[in-house]
Amino acid sequence: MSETAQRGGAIPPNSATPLVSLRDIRLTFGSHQALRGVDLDVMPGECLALLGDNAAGKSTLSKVISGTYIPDSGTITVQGEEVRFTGPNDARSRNIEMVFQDLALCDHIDVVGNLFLGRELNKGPFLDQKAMLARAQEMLEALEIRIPRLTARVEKLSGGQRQAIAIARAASFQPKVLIMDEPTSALAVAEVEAVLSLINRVKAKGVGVVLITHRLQDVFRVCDRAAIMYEGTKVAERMIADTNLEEIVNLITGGH
Amino acid sequence: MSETAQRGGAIPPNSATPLVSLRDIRLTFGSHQALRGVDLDVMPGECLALLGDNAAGKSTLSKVISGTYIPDSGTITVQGEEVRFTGPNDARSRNIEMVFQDLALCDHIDVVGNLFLGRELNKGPFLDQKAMLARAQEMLEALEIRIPRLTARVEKLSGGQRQAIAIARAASFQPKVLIMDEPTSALAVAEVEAVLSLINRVKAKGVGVVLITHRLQDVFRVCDRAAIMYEGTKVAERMIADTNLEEIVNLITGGH
Amino acid sequence: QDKTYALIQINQQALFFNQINEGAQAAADAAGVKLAIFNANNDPQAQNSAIETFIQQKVDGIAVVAIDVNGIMPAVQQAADAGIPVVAIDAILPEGPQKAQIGVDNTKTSEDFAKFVLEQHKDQDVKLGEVVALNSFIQNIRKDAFNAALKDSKVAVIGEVDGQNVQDVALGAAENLLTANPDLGAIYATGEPAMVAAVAAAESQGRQDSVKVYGWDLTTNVIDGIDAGFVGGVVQQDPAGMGKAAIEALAKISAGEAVEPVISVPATIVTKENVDQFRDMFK
Amino acid sequence: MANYTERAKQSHAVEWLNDNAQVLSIALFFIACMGFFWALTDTFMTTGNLLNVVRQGAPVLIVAVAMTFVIMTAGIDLAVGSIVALINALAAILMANGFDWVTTSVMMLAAGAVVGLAQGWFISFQGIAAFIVTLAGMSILRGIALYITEGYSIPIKDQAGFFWLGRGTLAGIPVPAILAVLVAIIGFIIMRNTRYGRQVVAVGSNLEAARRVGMPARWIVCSVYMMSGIACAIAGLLIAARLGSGSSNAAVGFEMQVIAAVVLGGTSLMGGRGSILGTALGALTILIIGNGLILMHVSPFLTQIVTGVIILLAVWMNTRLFGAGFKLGKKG
Amino acid sequence: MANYTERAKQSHAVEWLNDNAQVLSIALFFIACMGFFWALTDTFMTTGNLLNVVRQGAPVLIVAVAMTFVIMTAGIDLAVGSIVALINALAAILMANGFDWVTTSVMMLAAGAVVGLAQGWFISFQGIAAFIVTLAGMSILRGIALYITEGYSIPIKDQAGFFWLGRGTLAGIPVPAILAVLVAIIGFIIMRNTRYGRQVVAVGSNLEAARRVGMPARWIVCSVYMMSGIACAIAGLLIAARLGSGSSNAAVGFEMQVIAAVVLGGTSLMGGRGSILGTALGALTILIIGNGLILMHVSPFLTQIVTGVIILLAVWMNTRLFGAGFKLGKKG
Ligand SMILES: Nc1ncnc2c1ncn2[C@@H]1O[C@H](COP(=O)(O)OP(=O)(O)OP(=O)(O)O)[C@@H](O)[C@H]1O
Ligand SMILES: Nc1ncnc2c1ncn2[C@@H]1O[C@H](COP(=O)(O)OP(=O)(O)OP(=O)(O)O)[C@@H](O)[C@H]1O
Ligand SMILES: O[C@@H]1[C@H](O)[C@H](O)CO[C@H]1O
Ligand SMILES: [Mg+2]
Ligand SMILES: [Mg+2]
Repeated sequence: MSETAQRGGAIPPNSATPLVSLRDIRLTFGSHQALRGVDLDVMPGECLALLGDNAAGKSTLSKVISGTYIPDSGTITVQGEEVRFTGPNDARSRNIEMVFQDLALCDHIDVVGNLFLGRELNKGPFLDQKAMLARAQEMLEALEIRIPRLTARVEKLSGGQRQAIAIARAASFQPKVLIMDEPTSALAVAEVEAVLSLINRVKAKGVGVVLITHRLQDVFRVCDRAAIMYEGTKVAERMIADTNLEEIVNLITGGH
Repeated sequence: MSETAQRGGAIPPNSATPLVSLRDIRLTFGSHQALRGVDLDVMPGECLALLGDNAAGKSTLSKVISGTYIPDSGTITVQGEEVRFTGPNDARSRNIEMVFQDLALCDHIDVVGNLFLGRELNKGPFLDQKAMLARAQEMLEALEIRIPRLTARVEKLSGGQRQAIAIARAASFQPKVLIMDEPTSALAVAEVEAVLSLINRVKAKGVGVVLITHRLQDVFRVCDRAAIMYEGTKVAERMIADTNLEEIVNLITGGH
Repeated sequence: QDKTYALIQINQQALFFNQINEGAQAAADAAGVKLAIFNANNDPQAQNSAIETFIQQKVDGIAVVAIDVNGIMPAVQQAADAGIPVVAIDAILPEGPQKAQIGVDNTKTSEDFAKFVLEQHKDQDVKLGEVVALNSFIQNIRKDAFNAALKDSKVAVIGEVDGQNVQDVALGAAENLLTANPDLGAIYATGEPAMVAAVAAAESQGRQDSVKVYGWDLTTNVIDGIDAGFVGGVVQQDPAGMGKAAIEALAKISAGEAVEPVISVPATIVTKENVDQFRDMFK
Repeated sequence: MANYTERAKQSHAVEWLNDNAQVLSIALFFIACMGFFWALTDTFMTTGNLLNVVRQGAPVLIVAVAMTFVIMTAGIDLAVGSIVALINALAAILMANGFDWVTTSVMMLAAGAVVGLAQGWFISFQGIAAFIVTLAGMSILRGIALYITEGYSIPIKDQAGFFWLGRGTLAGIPVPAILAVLVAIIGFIIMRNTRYGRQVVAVGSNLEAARRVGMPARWIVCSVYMMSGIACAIAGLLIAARLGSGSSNAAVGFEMQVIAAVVLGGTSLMGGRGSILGTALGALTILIIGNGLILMHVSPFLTQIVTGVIILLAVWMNTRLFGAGFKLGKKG
Repeated sequence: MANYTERAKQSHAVEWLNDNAQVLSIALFFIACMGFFWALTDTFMTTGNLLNVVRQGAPVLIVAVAMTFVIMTAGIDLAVGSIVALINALAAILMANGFDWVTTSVMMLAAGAVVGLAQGWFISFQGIAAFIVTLAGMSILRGIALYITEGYSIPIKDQAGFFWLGRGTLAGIPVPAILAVLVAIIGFIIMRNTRYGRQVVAVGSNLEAARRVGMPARWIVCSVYMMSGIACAIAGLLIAARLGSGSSNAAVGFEMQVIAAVVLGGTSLMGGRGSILGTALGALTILIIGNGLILMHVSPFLTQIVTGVIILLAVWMNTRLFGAGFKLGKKG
């Protein structure tokens, strides 16, 4: 069996170059092999589901794409060009945005500030608070989330409100690749719908979306392809059109 | 309309005394009315779903039951006896256990230690590490979660692993009331199944379960009754047998 | 073979102590002996620890400028038991096995200085404020002896502030003392940081005309104050002389000779008249 | 059917009070202290005395502003007193060696920046706890000050401009006070209204989040120590100008004064939460307590005790009265 | 079809190294320092000198053990030096007034506990930052020591038993050293093997979580300050016994020595992570550096600088060599 096949193979991509392409990514924490050689392609305009059991390595892999973790070995190619990320900044400057599982909010900063974190609007030398407040309103409306006071610190917000802020932040700044690590885990029904339609909207603009989720029904509503991870490897890839829930569940649990 | 009816009414309970009974619970943070007078009964051997939009007040209400928040007004009755909780300790000593939305784990303590947090086993004056390790193994197996090293700090575990630990902790010490705030949000398919069957198991033993979740399909699999919250009030209560998904979704969104 | 002596110092933030070190070093160099200096940074325990360490190293003699005069005694005793002679500089140790006490009698000098101050203000009613360092044992002696000598005189001590032996702390305190007492006629500063501060405070508050500053320890700006006339008199010890005397005493003892139990290195009251002979010290 | 009502709108007043509780508390306490000393001493409320206080307090105030930035990043700078002493001594030595005061001052600001950068580098790029880096810095830098002065207090002569800096007035107001107020205002604006200020808060609130959104987190952490170094340089120069001499004995215990001012002003040592206004009020409170106690002729043996008790009281009030949060009356 | 393989089993050795990196690092550094001074001085490795070091170091070691508990809860006790001074002075005064040393010692332990409890109460039950409470405590308690001694040192006379405590030996080993080792061992066991130790870690790791699982979180926080007070009382008594006098000047700068020892030993100031073994090694390292530099006759102008540099270096090594985590070779 070839090396590549061992790493779970890859469905031959359509003609376009992938937005992001990972090859043989390995990452060890201490003596724990979080990733054991993973290949992955993210294509423009598609939503790729990254599925797998708990602790399979999904978050770790997605953090590699967003420059948060530096892999021990393997290559990352962005739009055909091989890159070496030295930090999240490098990924962000290539329009790779991510919603983190732990949200990565600053508790002591208000809602507006968190939405614009790292991208503050200026007016001359000063922050343009007014403009940010106005745009923040729009950003949140798109996700149907109601937050009574946008100048309140996020510290005291409910779990779902916080998650919505993290999503709004990642989605609002013209990403080319949007990675979402369990973005809807804390959201109520209507808000989940809003996120799913957001995914469809950005896909239509050619954005490549990586969606990590345990809500498999959502996968079938917005994703085009699924990559299944198991114990730090990618064990399978399926076009959503060619598979069904049962097969996906079987792939995730490894038939256990 | 009577005061009680205004607070969303209550389905007349079956003959048994409720395990926990809340009346007109109010709680304000600063000037934000988190809870505006809520009544709720938790019956033995039943699973009550606490549903509602994000920021409706579900977590706040459940923290009132577990003694984490002290309400501004209203009464709490436990097994017919009116109580005044002064802290989580009071609730815990009445066998009210809770899985918190933020998990409430100690990052620097190992898996075993977190499972036994506040309930350490002693052997003479010293911790009985061996016994705890052995029992921890059992506790986790019941939830089908695999954690390679139980003496590793929980800090580095994956989102799902952490959640499983929090669930195992709350479920393992003979609770009479088990409150679970979005316990399955980060869990993979198999682990969710394990939690649902855990709920069924404890129900059978007469435990009253309060399940907060946005995964409505789960509600229909394990819950007997649903209370729906909206903007700090309880707006409706339904027996699961008498309702359907559509009605529940409508109740949650308030027809919006 | 070479002899080695140790000098246990209080701190190095006051010129006084550094001049002791210099005097001792010069004397050691002249005698061809080694000198190890230890700076305790105001920690009494550290002084004892250092003495114990030097005992282990079997030095040939120890000179100590004690922070806690009682607390140093066990260490002095240990040294004596180990056959190592100890001499004390500046702070006066209680009776014990030390071979000599070198320096100024602070009590007596303070009393003399109080008389000097009284003379300067013959028969005038003067309100005097003090800038002290409560954390310095020796400066407390200077304060209390001075105050006792002024008792029932026309110079009334109307306020005391604590400069903590730190220049800028003392400066703030001295300024506040001046503002609090618009009719203040004199300041007494018990040590170098307080003295530096008192001089700077008189200048910054523009009170050079109405206030006379007295105190301990010369520095350049104190000399300037004497020249300007508002510093009325300063007790100046001869720290380098003390250091030198200490090493010489230790050398004598090592050679089996006897030394005087009290080696006085007298202090001078410096005024306009005699300030010239001290200018060289501060070039 | 069901009865859907919205929550009452939040009260602006209550939320504002909650958001600014810390500053309000120290402001109240400050005013109370002022009133107390005004009532009990004749001199306290005189212009002369008040101007004195702000002049004396300038170094503390200036460094406290910078320290607020440091503590906002969840850091600490224990070396400030030593940096002040080092700059103070260096400045005097340079001037004694013929440099004019302007050149000297510029060089000292640069030196402060370099020292701060060095500390910041260890903290941010090498990942060593700020407490331990600056504790080592505290020892090393005062050691250097000691070494270069050999314990002498070095006189500064014939530098009228320099002395004006420490002792002069502008329109009747002491120059150091003007400088301090300027620094505080600039600090206030930077913290509240600039991207850099936002970055400082973000880094202190959640360093990893700041890094993930692409902020130059390490540089930001590093920079606050540089700022602190520069502020110490200014303070060191002011103290030298006031004393007319430089010495390694300057600013002993200064770090504790500065940190006390910052914490009293409501800035959290855990990072992310604080304000320059609070710091300014905190510093002024400590200063007037020191001043007032002397004016009241409190025995110097008691001053330390009384100062400690008052500070404890102030923070207690801060926590008790304001910590619990304001509540709206039970209107349902 | 797909190709399901399990991850390689984790290596026990690597995980153990990772879990104990901090202690290993300071142990290595300690051994290096020992070797260095052994090579460069004749006296260092003599029994007499080493016994001296442990005797001198007993107060630091004892208080550092207690401070480890405090810092584990994410707290700090800046007042330890002042408590030591107060106890030291009080003990001398009591004995000067005719109390025998046993009664005095018991009273002093009680006094230490009370002072610690008072600080702990403000911190845990009143929710005031430990830094500010103990900063105020630092000022108040040394102020009281100053007040009761009026700045003088009070000799202790004719208390042979008491002096034995500070200067005596048992089987050739200094009594204070034996006491210190005992305290360290007890601290080690409490921290690792008792419920209380687990509670301390939990409170420091996540106070709210500890509260929610029903731990008496406030009491736990309060208790560590009481322990610190008692440890300071022991240290104060030992110092009084060693010096044969009590004075408000005792233990100046003590808090920084103690905290440096704890941090050097790898305990995190953020709470939740640390070890008594590390603390003991940290304290010993600081002590032998002080001792070694004296033996080497390093110029007093350089000692402060050298000490600071060495400490910085030790922590740097700790962070650089061990912080990044050990990795298993790429066998993947
Ligand atoms: N400690 C607090 N201080 C201030 N406001 C709070 C606090 N806790 C909760 N709130 C507010 O109370 C409201 C209810 O929050 P809660 O966490 O109970 O919502 P929830 O129903 O659990 O929502 P979710 O489904 O998103 O978890 C929210 O608007 C939140 O901002
Ligand atoms: N920083 C880290 N240090 C050590 N181990 C880590 C670290 N981050 C992750 N791991 C380990 O790597 C494995 C993969 O974790 P990861 O978070 O990627 O899982 P996941 O697939 O996202 O799981 P989940 O669905 O539960 O979120 C886990 O066993 C976890 O314990
Ligand atoms: O005698 C000295 C000097 O006068 C100096 O002021 C410091 O304190 C004393 O010990
Ligand atoms: Mg994950
Ligand atoms: Mg919630």
